[in-house]
Amino acid sequence: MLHIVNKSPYMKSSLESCIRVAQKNDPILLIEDAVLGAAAGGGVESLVQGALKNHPVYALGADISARGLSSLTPGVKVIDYADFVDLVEQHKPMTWL
Amino acid sequence: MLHIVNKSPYMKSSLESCIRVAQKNDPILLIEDAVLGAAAGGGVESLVQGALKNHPVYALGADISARGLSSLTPGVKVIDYADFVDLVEQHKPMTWL
Amino acid sequence: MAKIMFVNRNAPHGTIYAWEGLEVVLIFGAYENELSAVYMDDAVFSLKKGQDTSALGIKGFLQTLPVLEDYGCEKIYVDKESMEKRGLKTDDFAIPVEVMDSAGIGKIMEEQDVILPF
Amino acid sequence: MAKIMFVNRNAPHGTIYAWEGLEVVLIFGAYENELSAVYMDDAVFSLKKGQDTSALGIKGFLQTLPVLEDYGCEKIYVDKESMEKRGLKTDDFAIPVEVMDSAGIGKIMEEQDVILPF
Amino acid sequence: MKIGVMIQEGPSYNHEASDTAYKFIEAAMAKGHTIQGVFLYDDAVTNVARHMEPPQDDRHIARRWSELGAKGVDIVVCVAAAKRRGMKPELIVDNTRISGLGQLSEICTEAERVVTFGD
Amino acid sequence: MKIGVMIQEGPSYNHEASDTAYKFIEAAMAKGHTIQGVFLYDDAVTNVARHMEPPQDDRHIARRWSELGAKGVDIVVCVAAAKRRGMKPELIVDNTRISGLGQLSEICTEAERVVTFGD
Repeated sequence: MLHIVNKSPYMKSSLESCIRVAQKNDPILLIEDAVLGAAAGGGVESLVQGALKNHPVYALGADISARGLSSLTPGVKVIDYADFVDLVEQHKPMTWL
Repeated sequence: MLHIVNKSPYMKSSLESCIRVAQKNDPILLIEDAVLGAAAGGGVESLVQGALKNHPVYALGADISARGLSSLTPGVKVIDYADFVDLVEQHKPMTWL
Repeated sequence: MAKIMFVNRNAPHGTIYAWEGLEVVLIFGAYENELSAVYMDDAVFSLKKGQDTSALGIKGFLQTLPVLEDYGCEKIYVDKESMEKRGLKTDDFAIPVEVMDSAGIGKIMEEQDVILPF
Repeated sequence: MAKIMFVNRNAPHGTIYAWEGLEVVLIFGAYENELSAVYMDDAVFSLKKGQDTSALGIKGFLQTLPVLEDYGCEKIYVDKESMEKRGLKTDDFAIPVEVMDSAGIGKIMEEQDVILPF
Repeated sequence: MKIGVMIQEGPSYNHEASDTAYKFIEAAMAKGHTIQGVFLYDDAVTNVARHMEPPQDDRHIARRWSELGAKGVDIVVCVAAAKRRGMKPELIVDNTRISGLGQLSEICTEAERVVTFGD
Repeated sequence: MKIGVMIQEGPSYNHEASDTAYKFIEAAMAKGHTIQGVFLYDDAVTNVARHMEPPQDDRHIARRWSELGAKGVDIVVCVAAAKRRGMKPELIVDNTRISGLGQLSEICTEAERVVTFGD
């Protein structure tokens, strides 16, 4: 199952709920404001690092660029919309709004 | 200044930001989903108890009833829309969405 | 025939999602699918007894909860951690539910064909 | 003549608020009021250098930030705790700002006639 | 006291903002306060959609605002927000009007209090 | 692969949901996948407002959906949500249609994947 999260983990608890429920090795995709969680050096970095221990974590490149994030937490993979489609092809999706 | 909060503190960090910035004795009013923070016995009760040390905390009765909350954190005052208007008359308002 | 699960995460009344998450069951129930619902995060409050929306002037949905089963939504799961964190017990709910821990919720999600969040 | 403060708290681009919080300055600037803006919570990201929205297909606003002052919004405050929590420094911002701690932000809010949140 | 109201989002039926704002205004008027203006910004412009048809047993949000406008409350729909959402002048209810953000600025100058409701 | 899309909120311009959904669908079609249907629920119905007039240098969200509909993608506007928001059939763009939640149920049955975008 692919877990899609679109809310900033600084403001909303969606990513936490997602991580708590997601099965081991399920991929997590950060889109829209959720990509703020992928920026290195911030207060939610440990949350994302914890997720990385059990899950591949992806972030949508268009959203990363739009927010000018230059340095990401190591391990987070930046993908484009075509890769997003591939993830959906490989896994059934659930969106954590 | 009257601080109005409308988001559940379980889901969003608005109440925390409000409490951090609000000046001592400034009233805090919980409306809409934010009244969930006023329910006794929940995980955010300590947050609200902390707020009560420095602020009068109010919760809108119509929203409390709508959510069937029977037991509230002691010290939280339940008010109606007319009281809400009085608070706005007494204080300039800021809404934490 | 698909296994469809509605995952409710939003608080009741502040937004329309709690309402629509029930509305969708009433309609989907007319089709041949296997339906279930999860209540987690603030949505656990949607199941609470004693909700009275009359002072808000908006429609409540306490009367809809007991008929979900009649519409083919036979399983109503509640996330244990969400419930406990909000100081709620199964006695507080208007309908019988099946309480499940995080791992259990994750597992039943994995078994679905489609998940719709509300 | 009123002291009006725009309090920006939302992240850029995910919602329209960051955009509207600037739009409102451009219009209010034509009136005789004393304007200021606060950036706190995720809105501190709205000030970040290097935002490029072209791949999203939506308009950015980096070019609007430097003209806020010309429109009468002379004070741009940033909440220190929000900035630090997000790993940002003043060097990361596209315009000069005045960094202030929670107590300072609370104090300047108190001095306003009107506060509009975005 | 002169009170201004901004509804920033909470488009009709999706969020409670519109309901809270309405109840607040009702209570303020009952106490003899003057509503300096209600500014509908962003998605809140859909609050006054003329062709709104909620279920029969539900509240009618647009009609409620129109009735308030008939009582003399100035209900202003943000022109830019309305255009983005296809709300032409003939598609909004009677007793409300479309105008610019300048109106919000004037409300902020003239009202003694401005309360925001939103998402 | 057959992919269904639900846009649950993220009404036009207020949230990014509509943009992400559109970019995702474009990418899926470019890869040869079939879009089983796009269901506009709740506030998302304003995505297809016929009289939408965004600023000239901004994207035109309704036109984008209409063009996608012209390419054969079934774009379905939830009837109950549309009624609540005053979106009559003549107020939505060409190449989209109004129908009930039953259509969403059918998308869920027929598509191999259903992706939700929203607020």
